[in-house]
Amino acid sequence: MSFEPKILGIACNWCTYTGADLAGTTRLKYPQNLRVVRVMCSSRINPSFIFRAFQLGADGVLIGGCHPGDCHYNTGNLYARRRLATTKKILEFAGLEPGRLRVEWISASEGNKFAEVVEEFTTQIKNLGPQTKLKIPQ
Amino acid sequence: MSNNNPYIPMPVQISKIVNEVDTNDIKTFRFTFLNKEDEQNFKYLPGQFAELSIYGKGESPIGIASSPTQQGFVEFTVQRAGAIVPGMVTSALHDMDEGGEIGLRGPLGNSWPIEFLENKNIVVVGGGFAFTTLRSLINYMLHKDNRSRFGEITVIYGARTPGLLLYKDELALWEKRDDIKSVITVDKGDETWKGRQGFVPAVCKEVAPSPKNTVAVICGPPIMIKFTLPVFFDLGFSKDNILTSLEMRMKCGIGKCGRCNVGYKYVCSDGPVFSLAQLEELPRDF
Amino acid sequence: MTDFKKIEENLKKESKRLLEAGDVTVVLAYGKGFDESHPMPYAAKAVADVENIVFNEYCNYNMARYLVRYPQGTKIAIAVKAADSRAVIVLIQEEKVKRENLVILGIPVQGMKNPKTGEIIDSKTTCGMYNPVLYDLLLGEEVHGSKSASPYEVLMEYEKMDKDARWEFWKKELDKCIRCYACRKACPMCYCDPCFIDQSKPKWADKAPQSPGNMMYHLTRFQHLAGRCIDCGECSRACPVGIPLYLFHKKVAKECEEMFKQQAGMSIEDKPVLVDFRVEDSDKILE
Amino acid sequence: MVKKITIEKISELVAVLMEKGTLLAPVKEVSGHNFAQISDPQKVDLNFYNTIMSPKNAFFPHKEDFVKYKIGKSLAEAEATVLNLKPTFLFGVRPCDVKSFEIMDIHFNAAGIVDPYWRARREATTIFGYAYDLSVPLDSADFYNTLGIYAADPEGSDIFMVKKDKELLLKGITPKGEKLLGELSSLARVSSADENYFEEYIKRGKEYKTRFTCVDAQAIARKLETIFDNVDFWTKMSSACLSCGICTFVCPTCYCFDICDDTMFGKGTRSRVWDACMFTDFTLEASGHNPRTQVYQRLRQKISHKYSYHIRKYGVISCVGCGRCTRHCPVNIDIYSIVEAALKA
Repeated sequence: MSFEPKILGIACNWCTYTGADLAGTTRLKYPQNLRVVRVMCSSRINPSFIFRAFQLGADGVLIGGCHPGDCHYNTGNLYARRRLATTKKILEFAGLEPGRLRVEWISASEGNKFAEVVEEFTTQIKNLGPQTKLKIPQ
Repeated sequence: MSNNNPYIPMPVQISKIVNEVDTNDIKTFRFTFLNKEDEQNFKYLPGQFAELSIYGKGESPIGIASSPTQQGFVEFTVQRAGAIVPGMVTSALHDMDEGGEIGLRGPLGNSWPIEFLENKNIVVVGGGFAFTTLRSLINYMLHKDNRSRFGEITVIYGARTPGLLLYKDELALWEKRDDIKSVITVDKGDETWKGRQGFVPAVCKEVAPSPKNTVAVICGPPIMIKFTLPVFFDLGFSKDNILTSLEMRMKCGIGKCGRCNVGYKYVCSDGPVFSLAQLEELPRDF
Repeated sequence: MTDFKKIEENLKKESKRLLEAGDVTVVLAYGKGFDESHPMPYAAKAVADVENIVFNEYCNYNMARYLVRYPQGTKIAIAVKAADSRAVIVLIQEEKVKRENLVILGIPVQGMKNPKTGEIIDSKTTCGMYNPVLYDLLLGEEVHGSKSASPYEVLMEYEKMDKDARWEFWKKELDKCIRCYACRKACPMCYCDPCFIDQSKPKWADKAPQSPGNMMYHLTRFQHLAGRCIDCGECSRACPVGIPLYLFHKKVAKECEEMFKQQAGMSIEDKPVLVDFRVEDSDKILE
Repeated sequence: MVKKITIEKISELVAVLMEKGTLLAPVKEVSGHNFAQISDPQKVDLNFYNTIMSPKNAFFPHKEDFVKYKIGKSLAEAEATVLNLKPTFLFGVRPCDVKSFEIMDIHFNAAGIVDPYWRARREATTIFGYAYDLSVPLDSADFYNTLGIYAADPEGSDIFMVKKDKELLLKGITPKGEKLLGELSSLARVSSADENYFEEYIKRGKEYKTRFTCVDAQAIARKLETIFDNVDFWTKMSSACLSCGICTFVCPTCYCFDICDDTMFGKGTRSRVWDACMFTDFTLEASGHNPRTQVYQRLRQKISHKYSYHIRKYGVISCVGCGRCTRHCPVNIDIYSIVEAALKA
């Protein structure tokens, strides 16, 4: 059986989530491995969410926010950028593949980009294989 | 307790839920035992408590609100905690319906000292939500087999508003009886309230029970206790004759886990009932 | 080498002066312990307390840890070594203390020792600086000339490791954790109440010292200290089971420095890098 | 009966014990020695002063599972943990730590409701006490003499061991120990000189002097009660305290625990986990009230519990002077000094 990764998507309400909607309404095809959680802003994402997701069995985490400068709250994603960059370095030094965490800026009008990113990320995670390090055995 | 292991709860079923107050955050749960022998082993006296146990949420120590004279079930009046610290067990319990199953560990702790209370006049003073084990005591004493063992019984019970009074049906029944004097008061009444208004300490002063051969049993919020005690001292009650029940954070309930101590006493196994004289010997660490 | 006796004298002299004049209500310094090689953190609150003050090569404690224990507005004098002064700076940046309420007694020092091992403490486990960054009074001669190695040099070996080997290394180390929380309690930057790990809703991890919970606790703690850790090494020194937490903190500090071009706790004009941003931050850091 | 074995061949003895059941013995870790369940006889290392963590782990593990449950299933389906204990050998326990088991026994095994887990583990275990090496200098943190314990006290052990150059002498103390010793054929018989050495060693243990202060249990208990409200004293004593949990976790007589439900993927375990009175949330009530919010209150609780409450409740001091709390305290708080200061306060 081929490996079907579980990917957690955390999307900002104003841009990426709407972008995902657009991808859906325009009937774009993208892999079903992604399960999306909506948050109000990418800066609402507590890095512990990411650690927890990996512990609970996510093979990859995809985070979507507004393009820098477009944040609904003006600066949220600028903080998030710094924070998530640090999180990525932490995961990397702990020994996880940094490629399992990806941050993308996807606007409400970029349904295409959303589908592409998901496609690309899913392939990437498939290549990386199952995430077993942080995962808590069932 | 199940399997003689004091840490394992026995299964009970919720057979009745009564919403006690108009704020909907205090309910009385009636539990029936799922195993007959558990019921037989669960011998308790008023004042004792038990750990309500929900797997996945934890345990919560709650005073037993029913009287041992009531057969076939136990009752607990539970407030949904969570204003400051999330009350995992109490909120889970509040979300359950009749027929639901939880665990019970007990009975735990000491009780109101029934032998000490015998042949004495009893003044029961309660405030707000802390009336639960007092209700157990009152119902125990009022039972036809027990009533003759006690002298005059006076109940002074107050709540902030009429809607916050617990056990309204029973309060009404007590009003009608002539072998118990019941004084119910609220801090502030509403348009339908025809009873007394006033704070518990003031009402105590007014009722002025005689200290002669009398024991006062007092439970309530700290602020009520603080102002009620001087009233009883003024009336001439000795510290041996004033009883109260303490609350502390508990986990095991059997004096092992080491967190509910006040001085060298564990509230869970040496208490929760203490006389004022006993408390005076302990450090103020609660 | 540092003249410890001289610093002790100065420390006593200045503490006495400050307490006598009423300029401060408490002096946070080092005091006598149960023997010479075990001094303790000490809070002198009266002139009579000053005689208990000591300073020797075992006074590793970062006294900045105790600043948040006093109510805002308390006038405090605090003895700081190099890293400690940086901790004070971060606390000022984060508005936990106000600069005007502090009298900072700077101690330039070289040759501090770990009382458990007797080893000299240097840039391997701490920031390796000798001179305080911020002070009102300097209690000894600044240390110059002996250039210390980069605090990040020790990381090389671990950065070169294969990621799987690094994971094994950290898993083994963090599995030792007994969750006594000495690391967070010794840390001057860990002042949250309650700490995320003590929350019951959401409950981030089990209380028992097991692998997943330990991982969650430490990874999150590394994150929470990103851009704030000033590399005083107290967490690792406090750890009873010897987890080299300093390595991870150093790595995060190094990455932050490279990404955001700012070292933690170097100026009270700065903000900690993660509560700050630049519009021109590059998306490259996310790659 | 006294028997002996050369320390080089200790792994033979270890292998025999492993065959008979579970063996817990000191092993060397990066930061020091600790008791661990032995799977490789070579790992046992008797070249230690004392372990970092106390051996209470053997009877009171950091995490003890009570019951396994499934969310949404009835209680009847929950499985209580059954301790299927093999005979257990706790090997190489210092005399002060042996004493701690007696103190803990009162709490878990005698007073009030008996703790079934402690009892089961205790009954399954044979204790090999091990005298301190009198030729090694004392650690300055130790003060077990104060508690009336000496470096080579065999009381409480089933079998007691002393080191003689490159040999280990073993003597059966209790009938249980005697019987076991008789069964251990890998051990050699000893000469009467060895037997004398053993007895001499125990006597010499009294000369191996740790810190000592005269503590009359009842007097210190009363004293601590009278200074309970002396906030200045306690504030001073606790001004360095970080309120971490090291002292309680390494302590052989600290028994506070928490009961936790850990649920994951719809199933979980209810277990007891060590807790520490030094933690802020230890006494935090559901109402939000916390009687011990300040560091000084928590340190006072710890000291008073050991040197006052425990005496009032059980008649003995709940401390054996092993010095672990002092040795591992990150800020060198010394319980001995505090007790001394309390006596003078």
